Amino acid sequence: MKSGHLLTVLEVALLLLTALFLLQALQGPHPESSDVRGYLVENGSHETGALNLVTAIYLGYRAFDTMGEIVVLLVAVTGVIYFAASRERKDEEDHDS
Amino acid sequence: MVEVLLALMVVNSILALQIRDMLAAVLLLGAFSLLSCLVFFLMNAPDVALTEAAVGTGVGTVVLIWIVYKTERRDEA
Amino acid sequence: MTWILICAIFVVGLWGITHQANMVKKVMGLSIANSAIILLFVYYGSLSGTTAPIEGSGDPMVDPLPQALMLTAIVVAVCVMSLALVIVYRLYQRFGTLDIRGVERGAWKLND
Amino acid sequence: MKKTTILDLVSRKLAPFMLLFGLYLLSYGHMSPGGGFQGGVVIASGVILLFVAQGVGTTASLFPFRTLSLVEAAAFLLLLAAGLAGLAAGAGFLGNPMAGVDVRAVPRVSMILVYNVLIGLKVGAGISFVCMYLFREGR
Amino acid sequence: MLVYAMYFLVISILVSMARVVIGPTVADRMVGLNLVTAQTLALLVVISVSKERLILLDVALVYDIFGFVGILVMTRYFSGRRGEL
Amino acid sequence: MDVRTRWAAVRFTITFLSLLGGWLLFTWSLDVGSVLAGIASSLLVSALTYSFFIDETEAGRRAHLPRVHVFLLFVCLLVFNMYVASFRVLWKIVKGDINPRVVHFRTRLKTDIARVALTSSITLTPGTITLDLTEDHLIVHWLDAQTTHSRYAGELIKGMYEKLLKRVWL
Amino acid sequence: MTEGLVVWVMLAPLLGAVTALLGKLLRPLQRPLSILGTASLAVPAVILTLLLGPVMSGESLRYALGGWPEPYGISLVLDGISWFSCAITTVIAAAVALFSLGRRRYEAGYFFFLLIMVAGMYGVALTGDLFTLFVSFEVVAVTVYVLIAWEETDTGLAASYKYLILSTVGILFFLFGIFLVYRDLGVLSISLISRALAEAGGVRNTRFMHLALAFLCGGIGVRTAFIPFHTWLPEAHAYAPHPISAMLSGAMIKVSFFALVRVVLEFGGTYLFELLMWIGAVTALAAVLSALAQSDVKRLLAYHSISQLGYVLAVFGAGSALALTASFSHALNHALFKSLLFLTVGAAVSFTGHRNIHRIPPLGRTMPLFSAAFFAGALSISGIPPFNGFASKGLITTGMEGSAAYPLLWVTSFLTIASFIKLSRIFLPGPRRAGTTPSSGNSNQGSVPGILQTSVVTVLAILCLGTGMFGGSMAHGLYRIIHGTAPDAIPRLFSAKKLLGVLPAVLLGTAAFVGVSTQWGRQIAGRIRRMAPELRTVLLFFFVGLLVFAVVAY
Amino acid sequence: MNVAALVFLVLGAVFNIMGNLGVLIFPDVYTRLQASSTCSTTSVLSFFIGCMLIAGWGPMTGRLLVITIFFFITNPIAAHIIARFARQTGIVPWRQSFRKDPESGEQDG
Repeated sequence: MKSGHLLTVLEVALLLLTALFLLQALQGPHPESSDVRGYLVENGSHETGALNLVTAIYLGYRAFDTMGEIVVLLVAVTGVIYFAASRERKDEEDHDS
Repeated sequence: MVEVLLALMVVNSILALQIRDMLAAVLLLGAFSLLSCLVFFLMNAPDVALTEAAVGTGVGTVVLIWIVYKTERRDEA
Repeated sequence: MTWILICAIFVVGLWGITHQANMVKKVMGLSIANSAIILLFVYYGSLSGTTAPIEGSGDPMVDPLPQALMLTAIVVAVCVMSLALVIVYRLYQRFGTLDIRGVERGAWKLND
Repeated sequence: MKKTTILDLVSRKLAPFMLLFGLYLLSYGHMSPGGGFQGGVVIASGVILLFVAQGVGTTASLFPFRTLSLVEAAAFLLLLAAGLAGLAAGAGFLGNPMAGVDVRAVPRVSMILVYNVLIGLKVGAGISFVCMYLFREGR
Repeated sequence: MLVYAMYFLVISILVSMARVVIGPTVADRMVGLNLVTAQTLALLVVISVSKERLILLDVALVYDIFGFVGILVMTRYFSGRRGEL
Repeated sequence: MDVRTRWAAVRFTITFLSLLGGWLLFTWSLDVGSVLAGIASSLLVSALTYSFFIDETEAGRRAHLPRVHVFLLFVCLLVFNMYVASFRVLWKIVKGDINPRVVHFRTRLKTDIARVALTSSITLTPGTITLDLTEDHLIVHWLDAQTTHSRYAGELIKGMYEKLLKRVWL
Repeated sequence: MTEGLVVWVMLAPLLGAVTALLGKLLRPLQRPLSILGTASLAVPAVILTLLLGPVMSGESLRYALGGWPEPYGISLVLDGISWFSCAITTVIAAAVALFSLGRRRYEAGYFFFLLIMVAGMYGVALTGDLFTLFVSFEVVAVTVYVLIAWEETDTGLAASYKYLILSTVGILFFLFGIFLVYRDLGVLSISLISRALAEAGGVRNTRFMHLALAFLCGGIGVRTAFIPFHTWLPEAHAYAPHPISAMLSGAMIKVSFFALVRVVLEFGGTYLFELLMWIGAVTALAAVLSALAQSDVKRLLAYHSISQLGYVLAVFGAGSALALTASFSHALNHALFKSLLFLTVGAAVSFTGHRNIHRIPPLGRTMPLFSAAFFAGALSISGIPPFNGFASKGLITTGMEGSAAYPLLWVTSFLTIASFIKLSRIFLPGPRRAGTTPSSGNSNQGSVPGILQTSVVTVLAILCLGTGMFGGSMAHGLYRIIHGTAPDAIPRLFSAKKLLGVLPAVLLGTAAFVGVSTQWGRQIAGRIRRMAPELRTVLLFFFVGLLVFAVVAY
Repeated sequence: MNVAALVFLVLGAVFNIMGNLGVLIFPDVYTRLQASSTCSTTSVLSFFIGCMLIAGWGPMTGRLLVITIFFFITNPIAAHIIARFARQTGIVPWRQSFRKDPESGEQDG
């Protein structure tokens, strides 16, 4: 179990180093405004007709992302069913043969 | 206010990963999710809070409960 | 301060992924780390306003874009999580253990 | 397989309201928090409540697996069709076909409403399907 | 007035999370979680009312539903197993 | 139109109306669009779920439709009792003298919904929690037990509720 | 009008996938519907052919989805790089899908996942937006998790789990990178990021963009599988179903590599070139050493995938316009011959039921066409003229002229030859074997490849040969596709000097093979073989790689 | 109106503190559950009433009413479920003195 301890030490060191980088990045400046946000807040609900700006972006400007997300969900559902069902499938095959 | 809740979330997450009883781990993860939902709400993101409540506490917990139910409740490692 | 705490949650999640031997715990670690990322986006978005991004009040709204992005990220994360858990279940059926070391010992028996 | 009277009764009375609330969330997604996904999950949670309290068999007779998966696939197809409608109207894929028309009778938001309802149906069917399927041998 | 209620509730959530953290048995943690859910619900309502935004109340209802369903699923599938903790 | 169909229609209508009431209460608006959406969703949901919203075997109007005025009275009593009992529990928490016991007793209520209402109100009020309810048999955890005799304990715990509930739902 | 076609590239496989899903639900129509779904791959092929003209003249077609202009909405961008990566995807996906259709074992659900994966890869190739890149990556990844474990073998499931954990950690860091980009630049569209960075004076003049770039590279690196992010690949590729192995090796890591190229180029991360070159060279060498030690045929091929990707990466790191062409050309050639190799070797594995190189009997007489195709692939990967490996390796030699990392690649090339001498054993002519040999209880054993599979393999072999023979004009065309202009000078391919240069490599390769076959060599090989890293170590590798990327910028 | 709301809020706060205290100091699950279910329900109800008084008559009241009703149904049920869970996992109720009591002899469900 000597190597296990060594690994743990290495792990902690690497994680701390990564954390340091993350922290260093997070301490940066926070720009006050951006054009995109201004435009979206200004015109978003007018252009898409949705009062909820999140929905306006989610289903209006970035509907394509949403479709990708729905595809992921579809795949996940089908995959979960596939794996969860496989014991039954095996049984069926056994009965058949 | 947010800081306090975040600190609580840190404690929760460490505990959820460390605890031996898997059901308690799922429960703590649910509590983590609820707290993060509250934090999102405090950060003026009701949509994200809604989704997190629905997903983290609802679907996530159900699926995790399923796996604990189907496998072992004690984490031997 | 908030940044540090969010970062701490992220690191705790990563630590769970690397250090825990239990496969379900690893997946929990993924979920926690993902929450941290979502917190990061939403917190950054919330710095630029004081009210929810829904029309109806005069105050400056928070940035809606990160929130919309994070909705997608949450859903994707839960999909990955459920898929991972189903795979864990199948592995448990095969190997009779949730310990990743046991599973790998059993699986990578190189057939030579 | 012992039925708890309390849980049984409460699930009966509460689940329809949860389904209704899910429908509310997805049809009001454009002007309040919520939307297709959240509404769908709330609908699924109604179904979860039902099968946790009543057993999967009873619930599956109400929401058969086959119907759920068909609803899911069909809703996804309809979503693609809605996207293609935007393409046909010249607004691009997933665009708003009502953008150019802008008549008072058909408000501009209707496309988002359609998306929300379709996504909600898809998500609700999918997630309740998965949860019911996972617990199908349960107590 | 509502602001004080908000702060009070946050502190109270903090205190009741202690039961979730230290609870010796799972049932204890559930008691704590239930309490936390109830107080968070109150907090959400107080915030929505203090901001006078009707729409934020939807979150509270969803929160309530999922707290309930989560506890329900947890207890339902583990109640028969004795001797395992 | 035989009895079953008529009963199904009645159940459907009741479900639909209560769902619509919930919708109206929730949206608090009488816009045409909102009400139409409410009617549509209520129709959908009630078509799906009327078969178990009210059980087919449960007969009788009084099993489902409460007498509203008695019910309101009951709720008022419940809320009032809650406050009083909470003060009592509060006092016990401060003093720290508790004497918890588990007691069993029976209820005379007939319908499920009334029994569930009884257990809920028992849980809500004084230091009592329902542990289990099977048929008419209640198991209750009592924070400050004054007696362990089944009947007296039952009377003490059930108090006014049972009588009122009997008038609400039978 | 031409812009409007771009979206159909993605849409067609998606519709095909839904068709296949409906086939899964409607049992009797399963077969025709999955064929119909597969046929949808013809649409992207046609569209890409139509759009070749504009791409070659240096245009980049932008399609604003939903009609929302760029900084607010999402655009699909079809320029040279994405055209090329779409083309690779289409070719390999069509081959793999046809190959799978030839085997009755795969039902409609399989085609659903396959087609969604193809759609996701088109998304990765086409999107002009960082967050959509994330979503497309996840679409690909989720399907890959399912497909790796499709046959539900122990190893397949474990490999799937390993890949899932690693790639999800990678994608978390990718999201972190997106966060940094959004915070500092306020846009997510890749071209606008590029513009904003140029205004700021390059990545190195900003405070955090190099960190963001490092995280993005780490996230994509897991998908691309170069050292130190490679550790998931051997298992995943080796234990996936055979067509899926071909798909992963042939198309998926290529598409991720093109995404990496796009991100690095648009961010202006030229300072990373040196690092990438060295990483590539080391990857090539280390992976080929491991490959030489393997005895499992598919693992051997998987390690070769890493090694060849190392070539691609190294020459991309060389940085010149010609080097980019060389890199892309090798990516294309590798896609062709590696999917060919995986398909043929996979057929051999499912025919005999063994995976060990020493257990598989020589199959040369039993499957003559397959062994011919295999030798075409093996000669290609070894860089023997006139196959396509020779062509692209010649380009690589030119592209990396004078670089210090080149000797590593040269060593790799003859070690590749050595390991393929080792592998060709299984397709040498031997005694003819009967079609079905039910010896052990393995159900998928003894399946003779059908006509469809044979023709797919033959076509791929012919493509390998053709792209090798006309390597010069291929390189010319590639240069025009990528850069939009005609090249100044593409070096002659079949010069006497280069042809002679193959000879010492072959000799050294044979010598290396002999060396490995000795007792001593076997011992070392066994030791390397047992070094399969655990998941925990794998994750540590990942963090090391991430930190290297982050530190290099300072 | 404001005074009434204030009264309710303060009442809620008091109950809340006591509920928390009870949950922290009580000896076993059932007694903790007593404190949690009664005091917290009362306190949350007080908060709701206070909020309703502040919000005044309008759409907010309707929604608050729905939330209150829902909470009123679910919270006792949740408490009951937890108690049942605790009982079925075999947690024996705590007693002040260890007299044998025939009424609570059985713990099995």
